[in-house]
Amino acid sequence: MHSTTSSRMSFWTFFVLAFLSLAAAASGVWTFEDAQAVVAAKGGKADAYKFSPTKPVKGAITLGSRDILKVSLTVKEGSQAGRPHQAFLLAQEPESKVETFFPLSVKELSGKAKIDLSHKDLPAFLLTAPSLSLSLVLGSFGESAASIVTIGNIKPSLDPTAKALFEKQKQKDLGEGATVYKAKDEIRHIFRADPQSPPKIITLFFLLSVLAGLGGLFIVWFPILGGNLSHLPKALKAAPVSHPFFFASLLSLEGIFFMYYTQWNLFQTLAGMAVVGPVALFSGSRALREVRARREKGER
Amino acid sequence: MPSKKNLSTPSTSTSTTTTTSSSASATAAATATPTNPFTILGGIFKNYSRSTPQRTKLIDAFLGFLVITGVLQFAYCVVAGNYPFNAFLAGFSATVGQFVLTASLRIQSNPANKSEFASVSPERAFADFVFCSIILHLFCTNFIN
Amino acid sequence: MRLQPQLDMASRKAFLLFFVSLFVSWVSAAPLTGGRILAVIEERSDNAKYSQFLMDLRGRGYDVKLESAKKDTLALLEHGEKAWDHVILFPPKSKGYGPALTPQKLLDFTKLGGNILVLTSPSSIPEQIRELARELDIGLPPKDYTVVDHFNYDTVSKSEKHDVILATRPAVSSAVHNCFSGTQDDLIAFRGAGHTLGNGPLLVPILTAPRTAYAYDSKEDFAYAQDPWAAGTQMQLVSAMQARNNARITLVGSVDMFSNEFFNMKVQRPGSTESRKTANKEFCKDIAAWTFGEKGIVKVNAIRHYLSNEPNAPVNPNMYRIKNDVTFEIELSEYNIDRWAPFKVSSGDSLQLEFTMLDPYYRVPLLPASTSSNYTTYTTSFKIPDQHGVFAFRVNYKRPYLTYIDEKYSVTVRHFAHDEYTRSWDISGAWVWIAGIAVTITGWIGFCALWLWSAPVAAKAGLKKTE
Amino acid sequence: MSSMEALLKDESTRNVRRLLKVLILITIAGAAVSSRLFSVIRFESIIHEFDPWFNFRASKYLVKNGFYNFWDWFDDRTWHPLGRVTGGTLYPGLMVTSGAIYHILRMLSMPVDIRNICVLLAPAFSGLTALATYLFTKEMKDESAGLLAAAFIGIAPGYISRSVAGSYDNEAIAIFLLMFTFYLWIKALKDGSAFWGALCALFYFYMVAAWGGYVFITNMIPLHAFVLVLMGRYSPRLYVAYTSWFALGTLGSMQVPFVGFLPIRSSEHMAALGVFGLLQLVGFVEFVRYQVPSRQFKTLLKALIFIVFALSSAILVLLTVSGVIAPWSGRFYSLWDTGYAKIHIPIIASVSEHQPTAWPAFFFDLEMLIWLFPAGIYMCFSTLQDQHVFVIIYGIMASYFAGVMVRLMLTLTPVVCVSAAIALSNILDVYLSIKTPTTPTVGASSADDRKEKKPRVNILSAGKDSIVGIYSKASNIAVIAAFSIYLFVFVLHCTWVTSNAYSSPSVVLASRLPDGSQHIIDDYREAYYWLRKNTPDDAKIMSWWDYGYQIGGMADRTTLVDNNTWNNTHIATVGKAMSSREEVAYPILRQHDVDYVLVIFGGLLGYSGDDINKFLWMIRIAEGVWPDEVKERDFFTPRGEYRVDDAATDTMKNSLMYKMSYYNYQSLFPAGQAQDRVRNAKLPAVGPTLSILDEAFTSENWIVRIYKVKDLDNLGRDHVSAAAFGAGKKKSKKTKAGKGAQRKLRVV
Repeated sequence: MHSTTSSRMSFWTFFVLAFLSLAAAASGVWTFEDAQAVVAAKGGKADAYKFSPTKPVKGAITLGSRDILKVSLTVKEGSQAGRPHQAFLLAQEPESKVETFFPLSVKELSGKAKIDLSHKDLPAFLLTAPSLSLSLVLGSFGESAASIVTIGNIKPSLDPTAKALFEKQKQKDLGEGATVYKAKDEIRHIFRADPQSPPKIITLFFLLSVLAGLGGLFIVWFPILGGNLSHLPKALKAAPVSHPFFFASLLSLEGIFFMYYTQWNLFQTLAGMAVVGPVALFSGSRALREVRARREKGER
Repeated sequence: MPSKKNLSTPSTSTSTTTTTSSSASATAAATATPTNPFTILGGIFKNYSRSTPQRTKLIDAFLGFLVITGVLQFAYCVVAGNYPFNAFLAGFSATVGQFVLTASLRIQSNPANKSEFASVSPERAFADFVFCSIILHLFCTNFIN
Repeated sequence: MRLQPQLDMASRKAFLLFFVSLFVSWVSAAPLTGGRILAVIEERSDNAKYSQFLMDLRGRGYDVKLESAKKDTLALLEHGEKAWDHVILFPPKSKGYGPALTPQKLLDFTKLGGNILVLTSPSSIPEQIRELARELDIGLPPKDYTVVDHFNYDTVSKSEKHDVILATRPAVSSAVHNCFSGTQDDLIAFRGAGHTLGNGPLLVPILTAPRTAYAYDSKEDFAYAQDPWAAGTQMQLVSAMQARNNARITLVGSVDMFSNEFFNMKVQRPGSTESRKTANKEFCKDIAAWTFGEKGIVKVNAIRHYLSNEPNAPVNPNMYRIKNDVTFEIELSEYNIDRWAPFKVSSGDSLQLEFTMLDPYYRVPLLPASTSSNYTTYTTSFKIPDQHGVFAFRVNYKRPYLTYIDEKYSVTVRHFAHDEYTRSWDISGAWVWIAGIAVTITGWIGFCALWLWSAPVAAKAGLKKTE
Repeated sequence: MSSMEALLKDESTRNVRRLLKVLILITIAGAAVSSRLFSVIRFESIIHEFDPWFNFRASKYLVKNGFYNFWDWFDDRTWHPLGRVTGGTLYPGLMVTSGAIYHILRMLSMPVDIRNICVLLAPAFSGLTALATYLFTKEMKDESAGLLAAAFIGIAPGYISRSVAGSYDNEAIAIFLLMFTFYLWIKALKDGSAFWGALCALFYFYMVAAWGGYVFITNMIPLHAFVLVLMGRYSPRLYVAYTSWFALGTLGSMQVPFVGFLPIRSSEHMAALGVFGLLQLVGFVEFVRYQVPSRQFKTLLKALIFIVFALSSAILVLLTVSGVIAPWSGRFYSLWDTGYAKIHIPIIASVSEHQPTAWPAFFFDLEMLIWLFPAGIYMCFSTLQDQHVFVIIYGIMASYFAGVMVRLMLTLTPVVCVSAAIALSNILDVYLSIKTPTTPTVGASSADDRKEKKPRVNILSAGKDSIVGIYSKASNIAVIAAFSIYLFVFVLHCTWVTSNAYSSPSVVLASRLPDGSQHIIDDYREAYYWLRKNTPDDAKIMSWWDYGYQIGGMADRTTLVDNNTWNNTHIATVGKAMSSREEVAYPILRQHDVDYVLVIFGGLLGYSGDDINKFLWMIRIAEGVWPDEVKERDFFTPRGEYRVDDAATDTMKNSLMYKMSYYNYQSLFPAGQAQDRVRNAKLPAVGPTLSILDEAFTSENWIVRIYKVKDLDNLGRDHVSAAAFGAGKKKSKKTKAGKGAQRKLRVV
């Protein structure tokens, strides 16, 4: 951005030159000579920068918080000294083009003009800017053409605390202006990551081993421990209704649970249980009475 | 007397879960007494297999099966993470619940505990067992979604 | 029970839109926001000075009544309603406007949507206007502070004072939809006072003073401007305040701008050779047109939001679920002098949709999808965040020179219902545990059978076990 | 007299006695119900205070939209704009119960308004509670004790306080469930039956669905089991009862959406899990002990148990620390350390019913039972069976908790009734024995034959052979007379307390006029109905959370925060808005699109429960979240007083709450005479001004004040200056633009 300012500067100088040459034809032009800018540092040591309508100060003048920039020059209308109606020093923030002005005090006859510039003269907005371009505008009624010349850049240097202070001040000046009406930057919501299932292979392995366990159970039951259902006929003979009903009701209960798991809602399920439950209860009690009979006969 | 012996059977079932503890007991035994804990365990085992009615063994087989299933499910949870958690809880607590219910059935229908369970005959115990299991299954199916 | 509010809110909105369109069709002869203009002008003689401007207004379908501020029957409001749609205040000869035009009354007028065009001149800025300006955060110079510019003054009117300033229209910008940057090389003659603006976003500069202009006390500082009141681009020549209810107040520093004299004047820049006619006629027309709501009026025809990937999903439901995919559409028209045209967002700008609960979760650009004869449909789609609550679709499009669009349409975003979670069998991770339950139950059934019907085989079992 | 003996002892008259018992129980239930109807008679059939209003609203929703919609209910009318997953964050037991009753009555073609069901639910269940208590006590001693206990619980104020008609709160059914679950547990333990265990689990499930206090059961039963094990009273019965209860109960409790995985995750539930594991071990070891009767092995196994137990508990601690298991919830901490809440969780400390109990409250709520209670506990010690151990533990725990939190008086009351009944019936057994020393006297009055193995040991008549007892008519009569007087006074006290202290629905206030007649102050409903009638249906009302449920229930408007205090930050936001200056509060109000602000102000009437008195809590809660924006200190005068008069601090005077409370208040009084009757302070002569709010409504006695939030200024000015301009005040003229740095630049 510094480069841009310099290019702008050169542009202005060019413009001014063209303007002067053009105006010279008509009549006098407001201009100035033996101009210099002196930065009076607190230490007393002062470094001066010379400049002229054609040659602005090279580089940027750093302006410390205690420094005072003293600009002094002699205003000329054409060739002899004079006092223009308008003699301002303009300080512009190149980014936003925000500009403020400082009238010079000019001696009527000698045309000697000067102005002192220090931090306390600059509004917070400009003070916090990285650099300001200074230009001089001279103009008045009458024939002589007015002129505007860029004379250089200044860098207001702030210590952090002061900077923070001025930033706050800046916000205060902005006031509601902070909510300037323009497009804001985009926002997109970031979602939480979904939980992941483990690799299928592990799942399948464990799945198979669980099922194998069931197989194992039946193996242990029937061949090894010699479990059997050989009392079934006896039971059926003793209680031909209740045994089948009991077992069927148990199965159907589990069936109802399966339906609940797959599609039914709670109320259908409860209704189903309400139907099957009593059956299980009555047939169960009968069946178990039969079992008890067997036990007391010592058959179990 | 034999009736008393029957009581030891959960050792088969529980030993799978508490292997660590039994080994701990082994060390402790070494310190506590000269008798070798392994022989003791062996004795218990022989004792068990000799003098347990087949019906009880059937129950024990079921218990053992439940324990194995439970351990498998838990191991899977440890290995593969607990998502979805409700499914894990449903599956695991189904086996655990079934285990304790079956164990209760075993205890209740054990002649040795007649005195304890005056009001609970083996058939009554079985009825309770069925009742509880049905509720358990209902809860599990509801919970696994 | 809780659907009710949303419903009748929607219906209210619909009714409003319907009403607006009805109103538009009815008023199509007269300007959109009504045609009754009160021009407060002291004596009829002045009438002649601004006849072209006033004729032009009449030509555009306004009925302009000239009244003196002193007239005691003069009133902006009648029983709480606007008696006029717009007001033009010409600078008075005497000190003030009189009781009918106190700043409070003027603001009440704007509260009801009335537009005000305030014309001032350095010699007469009445106290009412100063108070009004203070409320609007506009800084007015003391009496007799005139704007001069030694760079851009009119050389034709042999004025020694350099006070006929030649301003150019504001530059065309890609970001701002500026109604005032017409043909760029127009010259606008201005003679009067400047003013400064605060930083409020409702204030918009219309005509900014050149960089080298400044305002000085034309009665005191002849020789030398020791203490100019304002200078450069910080000084405005014409600027406006568009209130939140889109009522517009435009402040012009020079009443002469609107005079026939300036309309017909030929002017010439210092240094330039040929002299040109001023563009004041067109520019003043622009000012009036904008202030009285013929330009820069944008309206929302319709708002639609619905589930993206369901063909016949209901439009504008009150409730969505987290992680739904939704599409949002909005139809915008812009009023241009006499008809509604499709509204086009300027290239450097973007029309944005916010989906917000307390803070925006989304702020995404709405892109033009289709254009009809008199509106453009802007649309966008996104996935509703995984956060339930009462969210709002918000289109908050506020730009200088345009009426404010702030559409807020709140919807409820609910959590997953109990049956909307993925079922366990769809999650491969759960298979093992499903199987666990399954085998437990089958094992249990088998066990029941055994317990019921198994016959004891004690001895054999014992042997099997031992060996 | 002989006829009486016959009636009491003769086998043939058992049915008569049973009938008598049933009659007595019914009468008790009747008494219990009717004594809770004072509120309906005194006032009207209306839902009481705060939480009930939510329960009522939820019940209406359930009845209207069905069970599944209720389950998936996302409520966008509360906690705006966050909303609340209501279906998943409430204990549905209460609503489902009344919903079921509603539908059943419908089925019986008795269409009853849901409101009446809700109002009368608590009394109805109190009748059942009496029954449950009877059963429970019967298991402890005998039926006569049971009847006494039922009578006590029926009218004990400690329970009535939460169950009068209209106090439609979870506790209404929870106490019944508590007692019945305990009864089933004792039953299961005695019989060692899995069936009873399962029933116990089912009712435990119901309890979990009904009340957060279920944690009490979750810890009582394991504690009981644990103590029994430590006492060496492990038995297979214990194993069966506990494991069946735990397996089913825990799984059941996880079915309730609001509880979810807590039983696995949170520390409150870990005791149950631990004891479950312990029992498995003990069971295992017990059997092995039978196997090998070698002493070393026994000791070895003992060691084993403790190693494993220590190990598991260590793991538990580890998990808790590592955060796998949720640490104890704040409410739970505050049970152990009463100071805890005040420091860490003001939101909990601020709730009045979480305050520690004042000693008089015990007597006030339990009257003579409180001194019979220890006697009863002593009786339990003297005949120490498993179930008595339970009563003892219950008594100890409950009395501790009741001391910590007022509301837990509720859990204490039943056990007090039980043990008092045990004590009293023992006394009566002795002193009512119309016997001559010829036959030994054992519980004459309770002459039923129980199927108990061991003969009931009665401490006062212990030692059968040596005839101990009181036989002089005089002393009998004296004691009996004394006790009948006590009982009489007890009944009087209960009735008095019920009718005067516990029957007012804090929605409607009653006051006595000078002439002694009752005067109803109905400001709340006046204001809520104003809201209902005069505000748009989607208006958002900001108020302190206490009134959230009522606004939702009575005004049917959207609220920012309510009594379900699940989001501390949101409440703190409201607190901040209330306690900060207008220009700070306004953005908050805008952001939460608040339309109306509602405050409670008792200054005119001397109604002390108003917002200025609750203000400090708002400040504290807000300070907890924004310590550097809200400071409690700033609201106290330099001398540390909390004042509202001239001496109040500026922070206080500029706070929104203060302004809203006293806005225009001065206009009621002659100049400079404004008086606040609650804080009896003389208010500043000039009242506060409001620029961001307009007064919308003030109720008859100024208790409820409602303000409308202004919209943004049309010209983008701040409200203060806009108001000033409206009032015709001129701004300082400033035509000179500043020089240099003072110059205002337009930079946007």
